[in-house]
Amino acid sequence: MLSGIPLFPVQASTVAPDVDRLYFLIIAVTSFFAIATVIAVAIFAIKYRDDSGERVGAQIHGSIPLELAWSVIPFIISMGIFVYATVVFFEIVRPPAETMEIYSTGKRWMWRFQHVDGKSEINELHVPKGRPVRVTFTSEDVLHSLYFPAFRVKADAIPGRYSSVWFEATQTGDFHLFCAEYCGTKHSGMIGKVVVMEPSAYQAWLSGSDGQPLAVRGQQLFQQLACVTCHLDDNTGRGPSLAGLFGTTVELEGGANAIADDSYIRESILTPQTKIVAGYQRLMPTFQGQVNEEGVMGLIEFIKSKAATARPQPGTAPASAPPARP
Amino acid sequence: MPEAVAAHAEAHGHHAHAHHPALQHHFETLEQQKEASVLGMWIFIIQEVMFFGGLLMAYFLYRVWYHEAWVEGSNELDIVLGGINTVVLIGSSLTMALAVRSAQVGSKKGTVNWLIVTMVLGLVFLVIKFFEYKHKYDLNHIPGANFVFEGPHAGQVQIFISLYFGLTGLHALHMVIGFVLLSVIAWMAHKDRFSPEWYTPVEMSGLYWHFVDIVWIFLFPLLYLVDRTHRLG
Amino acid sequence: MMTPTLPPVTYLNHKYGVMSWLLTKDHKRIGILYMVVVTIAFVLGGVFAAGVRLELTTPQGDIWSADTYNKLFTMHGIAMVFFVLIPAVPAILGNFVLPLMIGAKDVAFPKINLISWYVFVVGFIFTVGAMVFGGVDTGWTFYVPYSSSASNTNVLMTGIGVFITGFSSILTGVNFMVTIHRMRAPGLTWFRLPLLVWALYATSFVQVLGTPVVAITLFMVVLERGLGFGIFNPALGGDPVLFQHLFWFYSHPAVYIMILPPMGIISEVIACFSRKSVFGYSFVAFSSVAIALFGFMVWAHHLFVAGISPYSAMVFSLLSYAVAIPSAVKTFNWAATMHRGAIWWKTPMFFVFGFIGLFLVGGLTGLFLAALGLDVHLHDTYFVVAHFHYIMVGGAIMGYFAGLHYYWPKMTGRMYSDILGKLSALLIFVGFNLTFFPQFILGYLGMPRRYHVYPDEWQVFNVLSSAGASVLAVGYVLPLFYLIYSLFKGEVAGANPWGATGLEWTTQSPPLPENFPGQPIVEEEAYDYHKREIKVA
Amino acid sequence: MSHIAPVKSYVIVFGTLMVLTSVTVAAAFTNLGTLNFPVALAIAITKATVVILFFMHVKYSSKLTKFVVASCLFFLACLFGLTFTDYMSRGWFTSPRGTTMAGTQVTVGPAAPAAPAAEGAAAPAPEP
Repeated sequence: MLSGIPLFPVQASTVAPDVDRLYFLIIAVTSFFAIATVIAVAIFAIKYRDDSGERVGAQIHGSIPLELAWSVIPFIISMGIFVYATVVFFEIVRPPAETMEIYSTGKRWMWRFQHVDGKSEINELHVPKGRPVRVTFTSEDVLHSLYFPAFRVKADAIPGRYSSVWFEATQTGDFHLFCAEYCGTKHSGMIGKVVVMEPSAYQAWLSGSDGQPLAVRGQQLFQQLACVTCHLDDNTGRGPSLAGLFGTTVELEGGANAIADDSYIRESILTPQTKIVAGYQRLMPTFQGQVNEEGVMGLIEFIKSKAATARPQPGTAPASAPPARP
Repeated sequence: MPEAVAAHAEAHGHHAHAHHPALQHHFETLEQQKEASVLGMWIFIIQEVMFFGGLLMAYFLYRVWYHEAWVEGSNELDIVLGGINTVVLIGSSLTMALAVRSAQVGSKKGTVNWLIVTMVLGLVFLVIKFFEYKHKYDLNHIPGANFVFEGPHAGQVQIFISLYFGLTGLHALHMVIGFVLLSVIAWMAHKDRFSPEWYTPVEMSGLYWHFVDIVWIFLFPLLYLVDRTHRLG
Repeated sequence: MMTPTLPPVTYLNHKYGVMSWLLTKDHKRIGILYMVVVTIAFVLGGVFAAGVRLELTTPQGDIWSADTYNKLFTMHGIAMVFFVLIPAVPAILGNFVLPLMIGAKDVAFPKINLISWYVFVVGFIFTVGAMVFGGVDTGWTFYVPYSSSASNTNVLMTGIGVFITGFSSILTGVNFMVTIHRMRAPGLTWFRLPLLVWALYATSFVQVLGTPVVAITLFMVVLERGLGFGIFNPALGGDPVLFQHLFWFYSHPAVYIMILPPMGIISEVIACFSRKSVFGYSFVAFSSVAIALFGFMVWAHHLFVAGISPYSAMVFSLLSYAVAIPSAVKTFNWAATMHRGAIWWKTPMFFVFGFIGLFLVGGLTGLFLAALGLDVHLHDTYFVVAHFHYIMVGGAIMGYFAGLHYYWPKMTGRMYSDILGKLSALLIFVGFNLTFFPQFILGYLGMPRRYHVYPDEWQVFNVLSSAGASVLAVGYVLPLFYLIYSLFKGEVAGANPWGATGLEWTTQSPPLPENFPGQPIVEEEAYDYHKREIKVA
Repeated sequence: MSHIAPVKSYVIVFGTLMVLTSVTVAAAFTNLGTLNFPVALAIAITKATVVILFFMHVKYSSKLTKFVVASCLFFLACLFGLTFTDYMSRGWFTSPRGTTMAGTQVTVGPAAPAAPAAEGAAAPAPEP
């Protein structure tokens, strides 16, 4: 039982050391103030102890400079901590340009991970070491929260919306995976492990996959749901061409424009009326209820793959050029 | 020293001053009691504003997100009935103010009559509101399992209708409370309990009634008017 | 110095019978009525906490089923937050002491004061009823969509119970605000007011203006669950994050309702037992008001990982750091007050030492959670549980106990045994640290909140924590005995047992039904120990 | 209030409220585009202020009451303003070539046939 009591979580991602440095900085600052105050109170309590209750303390009412000192200085220190913490936060929140995509759906009491090449697993996630991985996930019923303590990252899964978490594992081995947002009876059962493997071992594990790649499944759905009747590649159909769409900025009816990312495509499949591309009528029916979460992810992968084949990438970088990693 | 304070207070407390029947024991003067009641009532009204504020927050957010649904939803509402209700309610605000005024000048008959007129107008408002709800019921636009709405944004229009029922339902509940309150005050006025020196209950119920009117002054344009023109344009 | 005798006429013995208590309009009796209900709620919440800690001694879920465990921590949260922490100091000590402190005969609206107690009891009955008929398992935060669609427990009944209890808090807030504005004794200007009055004034802002927003939010959840309204339902396009915004808009200022009055009590007790006026009186007073106002602008630090935009997370993180400054100013002023004072080591002062120790840790760990980079890792883990217990139990309950032991002689005219008081303060301090410090370590290790089952390697800390919980339980039960014992056998305390300043110590104890023989006039400053010779009656 | 206003002044106030109501209804039917909302809100605020000042006698009451009435705006501003800092700034941040971290507004409904609330509550979630 006492298999070595862990006192500090393992640092298994590129972000973990930065978060831990921030943690130790704040520990240092706060314990300095806490200990100083406790010592002061202890000294005064002992030095000026007087149990007769008769004598009166010195007539001191306050000193403005002292008050200003201990409100301005803590404010400056906390602003410093705030800036440092925000820098670390944006490192956690902003994924690098090239990340390995994994899709996931949280459902009452299990996580289902869907690798791009078709392999899917439940409450387990195999990832390669040394490559940035981004998990894009949503929830199918109540709030959940995908939490990797070893990677120091967490994000709530909100039904009806995509959230995403990225990490780059730096250590192989099994690490915890938790649901951190209360979701009912087996909230504490909605856990699992993330297995970080050497890239070669990961490829071997991946090649043994039975399911066909997500993009292929997406293409089948594209035919099956008759999307192809309107969305023709040469832009002559009733719907806009989807070739080379992913990542570009789309001009909407009414002048607004939107970036064609996962959420935009998912929204256009499930609620086509909310954003209509300029120059097209409101013809598209909703497919809500006819395709499940994995199906939507398959269609997104297929549309991403269309972008790759239809327009050779090297020259034309997509409109939203990925900002350099800070 | 503490004895001195008590002694001094002793002398001060003893001189007899005619107690007005309505002056409660823990107040020094009627004026202090009146100001305390007015301040207490205004703080209560501010709290009621925050109570409606929560619902309005949901209204404003979803209006920004689902503008088309808000247009469809608000065009479903009957603007004529809404308009009449607004006039009725502002009218009842006028009659309430006149009731307070006649209480100030001490005319018992005026107070009772104006209060009754205000209550009648309040009742008219509730009856019109009932017809609006009945109309919604007939088109089974009541949010819930059997909500039926053709048109592309059925789900989001249901949110609009839910907020419509939430806001106007809460407002109607406050009207009912106001109606009961006014009937009690009218009964007290009938029993000649008020005088030009002490008419605080009338003033307080007036503040409450005017507040309910102000809520409707905001609800009417927000729910009925603001998204009316989108369809025209 | 002749030993004091109990005064002939007091608010306790001038009327007898149950009806004289149930229909009383006397703020002192209403304070004691609140104490009875809050103590019952405290015992109830404690039992649920014991159930939770019992279960967590073992990694597997072998004592309670998952559902029972979820109900236990939910009901522990609801009982403690809504029925102990929020009413404790304002409704019990505030009701009792505020009119005495400002030289008034009663609060501004005595009838409404009694109505707010009845509303509190009705809300309590509804919530206990929900607990008896199967409990509720949504967590005290009632997060949508779980509470509105997925949970099949008594969410409706609890929601209505908490909705009703909210009005008790609103009415108390209105009452206190008007009392402090309109009913101060002649000569009692704002800057001669005791600091507890300032704290209660700042708290009433939050009580009056925050509570309605959570009332309407719970009302919307009840509508959505009961009648199928779709305001937060994601299937219709509703946003569960909007519920979190509206819920925390109240619930963060609510933690300031819980901590500000105990801070006021600490200022009173420190001034009395250091025999010195509080250092930087106006800074401490204005920091109460600053905390109450800033408190309304920081709520989304509960939502950093809930999907709000990173830019708004930055805004709220900055504001959360700003709201920490007034609390720091208060703590430093308390420490400075003790400098060159005459520190009298009595029981209330022991509770103040405990308060300062625990509140420092609680307040400063808030800086960890307000730091964006850290909160992604620490949100919804045991680090958060430890943080808010350090402030709520370490700060608010310790402050309440300090106030209870400070005003007990004034409320009952009797003195309790000082040694047992100090022992219980020590027990609470030790038991508390043993219970909640391991949870900081567990939190950084990544143990999520509300877990019925946890990985084996963390069992040691949970066993430590459960052991500490039993010591804490003994520390809390002890005062029950010696305080009740003091009612009958305690030596008579006299008007001013601690030799403190303030109008409440100038009248007899237990006080007259109408508090003062005449109308007291105030001429001296707030904590002026120099103008008056100290007479320890 | 000690101050007793003549009946005529109340009727004038009622008149102005009626005029403002008709203006706001008329404005609702002329298409001012994005200006419709601010105009309607401005008229509603003026009507409310008129009612507060004259019908509720705040014009003649103590400075404290005026302060309390004004303080309400601060708390409403906190609620609306700070919540909107979140919703307005959601679309700004788009992580390169992928989902916005905070995501756009809520898309309607989970893709899969959502288990109706009643059934979801009772039966355990069906295995995939």
